[in-house]
Amino acid sequence: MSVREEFDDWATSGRDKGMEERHWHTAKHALARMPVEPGDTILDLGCGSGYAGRALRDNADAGRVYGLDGSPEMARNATEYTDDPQVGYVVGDFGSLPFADDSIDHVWSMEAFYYAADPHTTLEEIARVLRPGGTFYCAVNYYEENVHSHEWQEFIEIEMTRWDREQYREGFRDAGLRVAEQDNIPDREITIPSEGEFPLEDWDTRDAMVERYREYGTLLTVGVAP
Amino acid sequence: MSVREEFDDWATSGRDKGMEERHWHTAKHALARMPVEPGDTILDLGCGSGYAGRALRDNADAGRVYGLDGSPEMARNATEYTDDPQVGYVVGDFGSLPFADDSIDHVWSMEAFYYAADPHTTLEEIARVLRPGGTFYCAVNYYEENVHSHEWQEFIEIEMTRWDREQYREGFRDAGLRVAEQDNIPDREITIPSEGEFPLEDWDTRDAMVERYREYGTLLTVGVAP
Amino acid sequence: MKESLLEILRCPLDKHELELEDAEYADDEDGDGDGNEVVDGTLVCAECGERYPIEDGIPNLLPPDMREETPA
Amino acid sequence: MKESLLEILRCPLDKHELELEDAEYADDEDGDGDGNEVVDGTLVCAECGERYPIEDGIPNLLPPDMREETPA
Ligand SMILES: Nc1ncnc2c1ncn2[C@@H]1O[C@H](CSCC[C@H](N)C(=O)O)[C@@H](O)[C@H]1O
Ligand SMILES: Nc1ncnc2c1ncn2[C@@H]1O[C@H](CSCC[C@H](N)C(=O)O)[C@@H](O)[C@H]1O
Repeated sequence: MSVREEFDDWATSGRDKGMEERHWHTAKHALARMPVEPGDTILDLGCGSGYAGRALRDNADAGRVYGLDGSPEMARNATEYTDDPQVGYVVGDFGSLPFADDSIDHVWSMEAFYYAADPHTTLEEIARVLRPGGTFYCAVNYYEENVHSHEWQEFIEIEMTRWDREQYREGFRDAGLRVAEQDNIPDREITIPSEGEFPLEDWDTRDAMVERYREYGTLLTVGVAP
Repeated sequence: MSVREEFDDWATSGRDKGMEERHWHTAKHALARMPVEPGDTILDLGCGSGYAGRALRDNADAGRVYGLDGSPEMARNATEYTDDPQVGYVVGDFGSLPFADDSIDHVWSMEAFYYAADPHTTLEEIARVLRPGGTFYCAVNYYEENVHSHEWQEFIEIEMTRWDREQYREGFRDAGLRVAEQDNIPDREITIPSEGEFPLEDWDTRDAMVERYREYGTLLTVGVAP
Repeated sequence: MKESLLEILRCPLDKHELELEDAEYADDEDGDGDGNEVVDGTLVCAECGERYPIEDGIPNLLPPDMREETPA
Repeated sequence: MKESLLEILRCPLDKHELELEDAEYADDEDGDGDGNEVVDGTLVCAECGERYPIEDGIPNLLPPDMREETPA
């Protein structure tokens, strides 16, 4: 199945909004760390509903914000959620970004990078479009150390890249990005039921759920273009 | 009064340990974000008791860790707190770092940078000693937005630099460092008494204390050498 | 899409500039000084000639082999 | 200080290399392959000749005008 087929379906069934709500718990902390200067141009890779770009416009004084997504339906939804003339959406693929060299100040990507058919190519493309000193904020919940995420691959037909923390740093460096930070951002907002309510449909034990959200949370890797 | 006179006194009266305990609440979160690779060389500017370097040796597989402090008594104490042969201390001043160009992988500094007689010179020195791609993790509790810290200057005879968030980013950039991140790290561990116990000696209202610790916390600015 | 997006948009195949053809603009210009809103048209690579559609105001810059017709 | 520190230590005034003079070493070498522990001695700038003391094993690289005698 293609990215388009898979995620057009997610978009038309409203999963873009569901992801926005859940991902916001950790994404907002990562977004708050971005050194956005007034007027900076931001690119959101795999933007889904586009909440990250909207937040950077509203709270960080970003200039233009572009969301790229491989699913036309995702981009269409995202367009409907805003009438900010400084926000724009583009349908495109992580494998060959349709942007000029050095044209972007900051690239953001949440829960999307690992769908790239070739993550190394995508990192090189990101390094190419970033201006010198620009940052790449890469946030993922699906990664090696987060054992609770491993089964996700079973539910999706696109092959996912499951790197560990070190592979992320290595991959960034191989593409010429300097690694500035790596962090696990806990999700402190998701409701974790009391012991007596387990097992739940998705969680056998409360400990596992606590580990998944409060400990592993979202893995953030920050790279800087040289 | 000189840095040496002021802080030798702090060291001999045990304030190095008190700072370690309080600063650890937020410093550990910043330290955990540092992209330290096995064998990396770390420099801790204004190391005090040296806890940051010891933590990076114990938890992050750092290679050599050097602490620089302008107070010989601080350095002497720090030396006594470890027998790790890969940890060393140096007495020196932020104004002219006694290290070779490109010799350090990561510079760390907690609650010390603002004592530099000329912060711009110090940033240039940091950019000089960092190898290309090396990071500077600068953590401060004394800064413009943290209004509760402003009075600290009254209790210390060394002139302190009170930059705001933007001035930190600007200062970094002026010295040639790329700004990768800026964040407020809340102190979630300090005990804040219940409403009824206020006013305290140091805090008129509970709200003020909550704002100081849970909201403003520690300002972290991360720079990357080009 | 805003016409200003063309400044940084490039052909995904060869990263050359794109030219806007057959543009249709939205009726109500918002007067924000940021150029006009293009609702329909085609982006053409100045180098390789590859053509990319603008659908409902959203440019589709997928590489041609990944671009499919909108399912019925 | 470990002798290996000399690899990256420089004169604060002109950033030139330092030479170790009158070194006294700790009795018990820890055999960690990282050179010897210098407990006393002087670091001398190969360029400007400025001298920096090693006190209790800790090199004092303060610029000379900031270096004071230990208060009584
Ligand atoms: N190869 C690819 N190229 C472009 N977009 C892709 C892609 N693979 C997946 N995507 C997009 O990436 C998104 C992942 S879902 C995450 C959406 C959003 N960032 C959020 O945090 O909620 C989907 O919208 C999907 O269409
Ligand atoms: N100009 C200067 N040069 C070198 N060290 C300095 C300095 N000004 C202040 N310091 C040192 O900076 C330290 C500040 S106190 C903070 C100590 C430690 N980083 C901690 O987090 O607890 C003191 O040890 C003081 O001696």
